[in-house]
Amino acid sequence: MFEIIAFYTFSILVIGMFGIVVFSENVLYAMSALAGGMILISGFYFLLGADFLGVVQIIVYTGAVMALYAFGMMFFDSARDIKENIKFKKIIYTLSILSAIFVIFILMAPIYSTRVEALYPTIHGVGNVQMIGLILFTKYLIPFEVAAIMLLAAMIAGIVLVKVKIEETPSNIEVARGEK
Amino acid sequence: MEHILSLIVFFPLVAVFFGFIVSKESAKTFGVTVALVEFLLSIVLWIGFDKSNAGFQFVEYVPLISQFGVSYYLGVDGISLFLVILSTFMTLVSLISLNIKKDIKNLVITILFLEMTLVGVFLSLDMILFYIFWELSLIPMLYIIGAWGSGQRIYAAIKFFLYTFAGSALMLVGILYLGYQYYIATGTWSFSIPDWYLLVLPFSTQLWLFGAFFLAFAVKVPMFPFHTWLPYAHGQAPTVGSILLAAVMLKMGTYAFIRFSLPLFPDASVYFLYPVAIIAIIMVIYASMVAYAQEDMKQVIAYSSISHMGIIVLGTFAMNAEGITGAIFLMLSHGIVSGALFMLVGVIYDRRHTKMISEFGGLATIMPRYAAIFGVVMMAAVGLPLTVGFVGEFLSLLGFYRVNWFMTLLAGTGIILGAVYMLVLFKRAFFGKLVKAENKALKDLDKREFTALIPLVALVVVLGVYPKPILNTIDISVKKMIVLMEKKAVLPDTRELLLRVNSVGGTK
Amino acid sequence: MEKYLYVALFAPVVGSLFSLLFTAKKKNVITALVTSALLLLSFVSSLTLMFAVHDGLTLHVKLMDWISAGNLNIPFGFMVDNVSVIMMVTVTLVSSVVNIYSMGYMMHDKGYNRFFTYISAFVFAMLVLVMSDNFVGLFIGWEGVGLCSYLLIGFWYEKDTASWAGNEAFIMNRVADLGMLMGLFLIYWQFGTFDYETIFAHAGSMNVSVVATIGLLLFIGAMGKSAQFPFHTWLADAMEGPTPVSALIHAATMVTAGVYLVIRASDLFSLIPEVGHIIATLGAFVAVFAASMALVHRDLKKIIAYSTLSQLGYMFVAAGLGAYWIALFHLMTHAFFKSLLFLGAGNIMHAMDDELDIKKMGGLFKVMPYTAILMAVASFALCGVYPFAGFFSKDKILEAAFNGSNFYIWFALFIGAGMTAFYSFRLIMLVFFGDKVYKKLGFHPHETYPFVLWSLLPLGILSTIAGFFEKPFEAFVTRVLSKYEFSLSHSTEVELIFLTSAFVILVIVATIYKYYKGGFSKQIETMPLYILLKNQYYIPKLYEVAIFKPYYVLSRFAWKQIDVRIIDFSVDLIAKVFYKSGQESRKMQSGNLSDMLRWMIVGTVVLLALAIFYRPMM
Amino acid sequence: MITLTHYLTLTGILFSLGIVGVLRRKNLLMLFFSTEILLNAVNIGFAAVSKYYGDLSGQIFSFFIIAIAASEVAVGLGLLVLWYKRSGTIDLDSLQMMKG
Repeated sequence: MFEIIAFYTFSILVIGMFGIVVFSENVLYAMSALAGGMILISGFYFLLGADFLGVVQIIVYTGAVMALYAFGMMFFDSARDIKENIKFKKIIYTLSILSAIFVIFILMAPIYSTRVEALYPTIHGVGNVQMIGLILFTKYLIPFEVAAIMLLAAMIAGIVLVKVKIEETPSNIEVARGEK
Repeated sequence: MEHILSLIVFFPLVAVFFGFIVSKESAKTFGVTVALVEFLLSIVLWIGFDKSNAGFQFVEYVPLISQFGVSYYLGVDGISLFLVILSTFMTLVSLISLNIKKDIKNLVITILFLEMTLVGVFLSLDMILFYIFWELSLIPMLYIIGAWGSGQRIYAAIKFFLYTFAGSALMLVGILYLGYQYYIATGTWSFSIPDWYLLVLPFSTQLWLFGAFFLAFAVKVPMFPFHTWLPYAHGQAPTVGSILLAAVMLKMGTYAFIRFSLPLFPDASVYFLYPVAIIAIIMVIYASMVAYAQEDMKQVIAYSSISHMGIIVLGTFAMNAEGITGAIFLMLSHGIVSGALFMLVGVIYDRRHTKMISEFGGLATIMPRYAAIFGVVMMAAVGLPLTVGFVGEFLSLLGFYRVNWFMTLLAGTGIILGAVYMLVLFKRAFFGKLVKAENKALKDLDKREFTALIPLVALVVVLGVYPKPILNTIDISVKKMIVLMEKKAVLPDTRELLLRVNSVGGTK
Repeated sequence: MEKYLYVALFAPVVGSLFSLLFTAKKKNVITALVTSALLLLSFVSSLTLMFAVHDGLTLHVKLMDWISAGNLNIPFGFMVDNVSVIMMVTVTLVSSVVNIYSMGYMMHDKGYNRFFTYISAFVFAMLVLVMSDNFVGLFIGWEGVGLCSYLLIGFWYEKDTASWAGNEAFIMNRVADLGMLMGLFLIYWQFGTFDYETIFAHAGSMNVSVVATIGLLLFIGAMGKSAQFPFHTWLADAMEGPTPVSALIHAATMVTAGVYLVIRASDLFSLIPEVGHIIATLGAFVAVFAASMALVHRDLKKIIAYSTLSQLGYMFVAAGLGAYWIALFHLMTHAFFKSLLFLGAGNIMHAMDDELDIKKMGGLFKVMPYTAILMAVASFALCGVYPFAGFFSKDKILEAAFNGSNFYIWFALFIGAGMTAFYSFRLIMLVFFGDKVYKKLGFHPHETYPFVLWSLLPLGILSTIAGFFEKPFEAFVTRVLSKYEFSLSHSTEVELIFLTSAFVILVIVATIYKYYKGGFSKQIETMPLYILLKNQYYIPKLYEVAIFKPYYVLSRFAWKQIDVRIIDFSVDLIAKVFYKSGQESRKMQSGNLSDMLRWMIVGTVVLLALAIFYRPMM
Repeated sequence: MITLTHYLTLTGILFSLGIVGVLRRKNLLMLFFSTEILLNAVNIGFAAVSKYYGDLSGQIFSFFIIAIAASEVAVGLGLLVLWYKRSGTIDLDSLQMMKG
């Protein structure tokens, strides 16, 4: 019972939040809604017994990603409303809904047709974090390391991209703009 | 003599690499020398050829991708022998006649590369190898038209390339499917033609495969209504390109009919006999008419090629030894004659830089030797007895008469209409008074042109008077092929027709 | 004896090749002398062969194989028998005379050497035609003489009409040759060979309708070469060539090849009298039809050309009725007197600076008496006046027509004989007698070189006396050809001969009298019949309007409309569709990220839809 | 009882919301937000499947996806800053250099 209530509550909230993200004209609202949505999503993870994932979700998204966005937003000074001219609305919605339906269909198709054998079954009595740790450092060790390197590279890239330009004098920026 | 076929195929290719080192001034000499050696090699092949053996000779077999049965497989028989010699000979002659100055080195290299692909097409016994050579031959011709042509050369070159390329795309599918069929039937993959000859296919499969191969060959021949690339290609190509295109490249299509369509799909060939014959007749009559209406000398000859190719196709589909042997001989003779005619038009084009018939008139007065040679070659084109043109035409029509007399009559109008456009061309260009001032200072043939033309004229006469050694060699292989067709036929109708057209006597 | 055969056959070709070496050079009498000598040599060999054949020899040689494919084998085989040897002698004799004559006639022509090359080549081709022992060999000669005829008609190639006439002759012959080729094909597929002997031996056991088809098809070929209706127009136009050529090719030898073909294949034709009847009817028709056109023509050579046509009609009547030896006999005598007539005309042209209009001549007897006498002899022979050669051969044809109870044919020939008499002596009178019109026009005619006249003498003599060889000739050729039995009583025969001769002589006398009195009034030229005849029944015009022009228009249409507008257009259309679709789809690549995203989603949706809904048929 | 279908439906709704965002947003920053939604939608799906089939692979994948999202944001924002300095705008319509 609790589960049902929690699911529907979270669902409505998440959809509402993301709706704001997608339809709001104010970046600040959108970003705040996104942050909220992220946290609410972690609720699903907890519901699903994926404790580790829920924690990571909160830390990474709300902690790191949203902080980055916030900084970015400040940089762009786009707290004001954004005017976007949007064409072909009907096409957009049709396409979105169609693709969503198809994706779900595809996702469900193998599940309902054939039984899927669990590769790494959850073992009763062993905590979720423990299990994840076990698998991550055995089977997925190399992807894990690669992911780490990727994050490192992304970090360096972010620093390099932004930093060099900051050192430029305003006149240089003007020139660069003029070139365009 | 063991590896003579490989030698013949790859000698020009090796020469091409050396050709890059050769200096610009000696490029032509280099080309002529290589072509001469190549020609002599093909003559050696003829001398070593066992005339009483109908099968493939000098066979070379090296498996390349053995799990899929793709191999390097060469061989020669009576059907392909003379086409190889024709290719090497016409390359030699066209190189001798060459007088283009622009990028001569690249041109010579391109021609030698083309020679390799042409010889390769005629000698390949593996279908994949054949297909590779078949498609490779487009590239040098594309360059020759596109780089050394005149007027709308790019348009013509691209049209030529895309047209023929699109045609053969379907053939590739056919080849793969046939290979798969072979795999199903025997459990092993093979693309070698002698293996395929043993494969008996059900009738419906034959129909589809025949269609797939037909399109590729029909574009190459070129058969009506796939012929429109030819006038453009000839119109814009330099003389050397036209010679090789008309003399050898068109023969690839009809050769392929004889080599593949007939023995691989005997029932389908017989089934499609009448449609193909109707197309051939349309080619003969229609192309003759269009040739008559042309204003450009070269176009007249281009369309006359289509007309003659119609008779070759007709002879091929006569399904008897007379007709097919005649068709092969007509390929040779048309190669010689059309090559000579294009060369002759090139002679006048070099002097006046125009090919319009109306620009000339009365040339016989100022260039008597030129007129005489043109006259001899023209008579061969018209199919006068004792010239090379007659033998093939006579045999082809004779062969087809057994299939259907009325169609032969219609196709026979080709000899009338052929005379019409050729004689009218000759009259307008050579007879009458010499009026145009530009024409009054024209020089008669020079040494270079003579050396290129005399062998052709000599062949026109010699082969017209004594075609027997060639005919015999062709005939023996053709007869073997017909026996094979008869054995492979799955429908009783096919066998009946083959028996009927290959026997003499009885009432209709 | 084989060496005589080879000499007779190859001497002309040697001469031709020899003078070929000089064609591009200046005029050289050596070419004429050498070719004449070689032609005479050929003549002598032929004559020797004739005597040998008379003694019972039949030569049969096989030079080498020519074409062999499948079951087919065609050798270069030659045969000398009673029929072919007659042709050989006639051809070589006339050609020798013409060659010698041409030394004078072509004296000042710049194509002197070329001319003799062609003439000798022609003789070679003609000999191949008559000596071959198979149909394809005959066809080689057939086309060979056609080629030489084309070259010689268009000899003065700078004249547009000449080269046009050459083309017309060649192409029209080609049309007929197609029929002959079809006949050859049918022969091969029925008999499996082209060899005369085998074919004739087996013809009897063949289905009659097949043999009839073969006969008809071969006859179509013969019609072309012998310029029978409807292929007759080329012969009159062929008079554009030099006159010796007209004498040799278009009167004495080549045009009779069609008759020779029917005679040669007499074993076939005698099996099919119905076809023979068609041949005879057509021949009778042409005999009158051509003679009628000769009545009004003013062109010296064309009159003789139409007369040739008419005489060819006579020969076909004889051949069609099965009187093969008579046809051959008339062929031979006709060769003598018709070439004589033409060569005489050549003398006149030479004297009159190539003027051909007989109304511009007159009274030339005083200037060139020897030519006049020779032409008169030839005319008498042509009309069939006793004792000239034509009397014997021509009357026999009329008799044969009467004998077979083909009275309408006989009547046509009878009328034709009258017409012949009229136009022959109209020509003689207008050219040699009457007012000297040429003087007003400023011509200075003169008799030709004596050696030329001497060269004509043998023909003159033969035209006069050849008729007396009728009996030995019959005996000679009927050893090969079937005999023709006359069932008429002797008295009817005599009556017929008397009737025809009387008629002919009457017409001759009347003509001479009429023209002596000044000829017909100008008024006659406005009569519709006259105009119709003058325009050759409008047949050349009809060909021009109904065949040549529509063909050209149709060809232009085929090129400009069908080839360029339809076929090439549809090919280019395919290319354009690809090109346009490329151009259009370029717009998708607007560079705008939202657009790209949108397309990406479209693609995803399509792929997903395919993945869900598409079920491969496996 | 909440079944897998519920979760997948939720995933679908969120995913289509994300796509709507991707399609209609012209502001690049907003576009990034939308991509985050897409990723999260999928993550929920993976976690749900993982739970209902007792297989941890789904969670692992979600984990990696989060890592990728993080790096994407870092690099993407860096590029965005760069572009903003060049052109003074982060509007999508200003990015037209790839026009074919």
